[in-house]
Amino acid sequence: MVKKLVAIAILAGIAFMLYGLFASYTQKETLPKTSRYYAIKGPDELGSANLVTSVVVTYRGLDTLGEVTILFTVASIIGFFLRSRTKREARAENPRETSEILHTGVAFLVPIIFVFGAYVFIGGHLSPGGGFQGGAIIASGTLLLFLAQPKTSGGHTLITFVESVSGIAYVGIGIAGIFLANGFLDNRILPVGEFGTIFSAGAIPIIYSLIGLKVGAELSAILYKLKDAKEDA
Amino acid sequence: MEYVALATGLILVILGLYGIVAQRNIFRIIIGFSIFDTGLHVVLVSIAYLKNRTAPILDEAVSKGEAASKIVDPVPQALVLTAIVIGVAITALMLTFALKMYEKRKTLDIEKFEDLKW
Amino acid sequence: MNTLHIIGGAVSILGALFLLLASIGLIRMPDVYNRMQAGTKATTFGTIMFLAGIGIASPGWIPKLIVLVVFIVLTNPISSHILARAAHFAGVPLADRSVTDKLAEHRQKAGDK
Amino acid sequence: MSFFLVLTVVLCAVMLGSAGMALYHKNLAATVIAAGLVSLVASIIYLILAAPDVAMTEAAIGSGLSTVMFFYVLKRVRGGENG
Repeated sequence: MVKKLVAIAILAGIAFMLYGLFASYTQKETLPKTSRYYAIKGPDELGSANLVTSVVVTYRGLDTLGEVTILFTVASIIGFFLRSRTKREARAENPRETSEILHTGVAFLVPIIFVFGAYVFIGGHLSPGGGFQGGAIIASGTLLLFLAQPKTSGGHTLITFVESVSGIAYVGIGIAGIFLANGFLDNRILPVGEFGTIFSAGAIPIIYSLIGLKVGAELSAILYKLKDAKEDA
Repeated sequence: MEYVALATGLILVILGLYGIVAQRNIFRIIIGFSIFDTGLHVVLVSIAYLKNRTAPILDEAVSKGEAASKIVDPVPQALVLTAIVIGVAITALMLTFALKMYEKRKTLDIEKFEDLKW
Repeated sequence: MNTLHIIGGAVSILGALFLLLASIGLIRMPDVYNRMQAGTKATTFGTIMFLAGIGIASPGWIPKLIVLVVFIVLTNPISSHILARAAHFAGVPLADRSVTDKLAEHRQKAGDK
Repeated sequence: MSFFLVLTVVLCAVMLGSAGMALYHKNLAATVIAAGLVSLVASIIYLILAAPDVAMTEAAIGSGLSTVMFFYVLKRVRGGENG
């Protein structure tokens, strides 16, 4: 009881502070200095029509690298804590058979979902979308496969392969930026190209595709490990 | 409009915090954390919004020259983009720990885990 | 506001009406399976009609809308089929007024419990 | 303009209601679904606030993948929910 009262008192304090923030908030009329620089210089410097993409991939590219690293660390820790069942155990389990309709539908849908995910992250510099969204869509496709075939426990090798290759290629492109352009993760190692076409914005489509593959593989790996976790009795 | 969203985000933050400190079930604490997360994202996005402006994507409607006076702030949006992915990773981590704790004690009540109490 | 806009708007409103009917059906129907049926058939048709209205109003979007319709036609019946099947296997009873249960007959024949 | 204001108010009300449900409903599966609903409605609000990138991410991750993660774990901890 006392504990609950203390908790409510602390929350009331936090709520009061947040109310203060809300009451004193006034909307800006113009963009802040940094954002105005990105908005004015960004399209000419980087050639990307989607400014969020240019901020995520190039101006704040190092943050994105750190974020992908965090995802990798989380996937590793989850793999460390949850032991997967072996293939024999998977076969010994007898889940309910999935229906014919689901099998056919999944075989038809999963390729379309993967293609859509690839479309989302390749067009990330022109339209809304990008590596994180496309990666999440690809992970949803993998999840659909997992749900339709509960017995299989394959595919882990492929997921690990995609994860490591895309991670290495991402860092490699970043280092190429030091030698061929102005700094780490600079996208101008390729020509900036004509504004608003698919082959523009230098290396941004390549970097975002790699991020997309990486994020998709990490999220799939997390889902895979949570699905196949074995109880140690 | 953006004020309504801002207020909702702040209330969601408080609701999520209340869920974290007041619930006893670890699973419900994680759900409270995820609501807290969503509230923070709503707050950041509504701070990025400027009146009568469009999304930070240049096309036929917004040309290169007038971008600075027609688009909303892209930087907080980029922050939220990464924050969502980090948030789901952290949620997965917490769920894993909850699963391990459940396997150890066969309960999810936070009061039953007294190892570090004095 | 030209003729195409008005026709498209009318078609869209008709589609929205079907969605409203679907939501009424969700409340009115007696058991899970009937609700699922109301919530799938009417929403599939209503959504397609809604998108058709948008396509009439702005013809430039038609390719994207076709992709959307294909996705909806593929996913909506499959997901509701799986939900109904899962409910049946979880032992959700049918309403008193239902007359036939083919899946139960099939499962009995297959020797499944 | 006022249309979007009304829409925002309604969506925010739905969000707060489902957040309350996520914290207080007795059934754990219902709380997971309500938490997913909060994310889904939040993604529509991002779209209104001119952030389509964020809306896509939230719709795919917040209401899709994290809900499934919750359910995978919930399946394993059945029986411990009340203790």
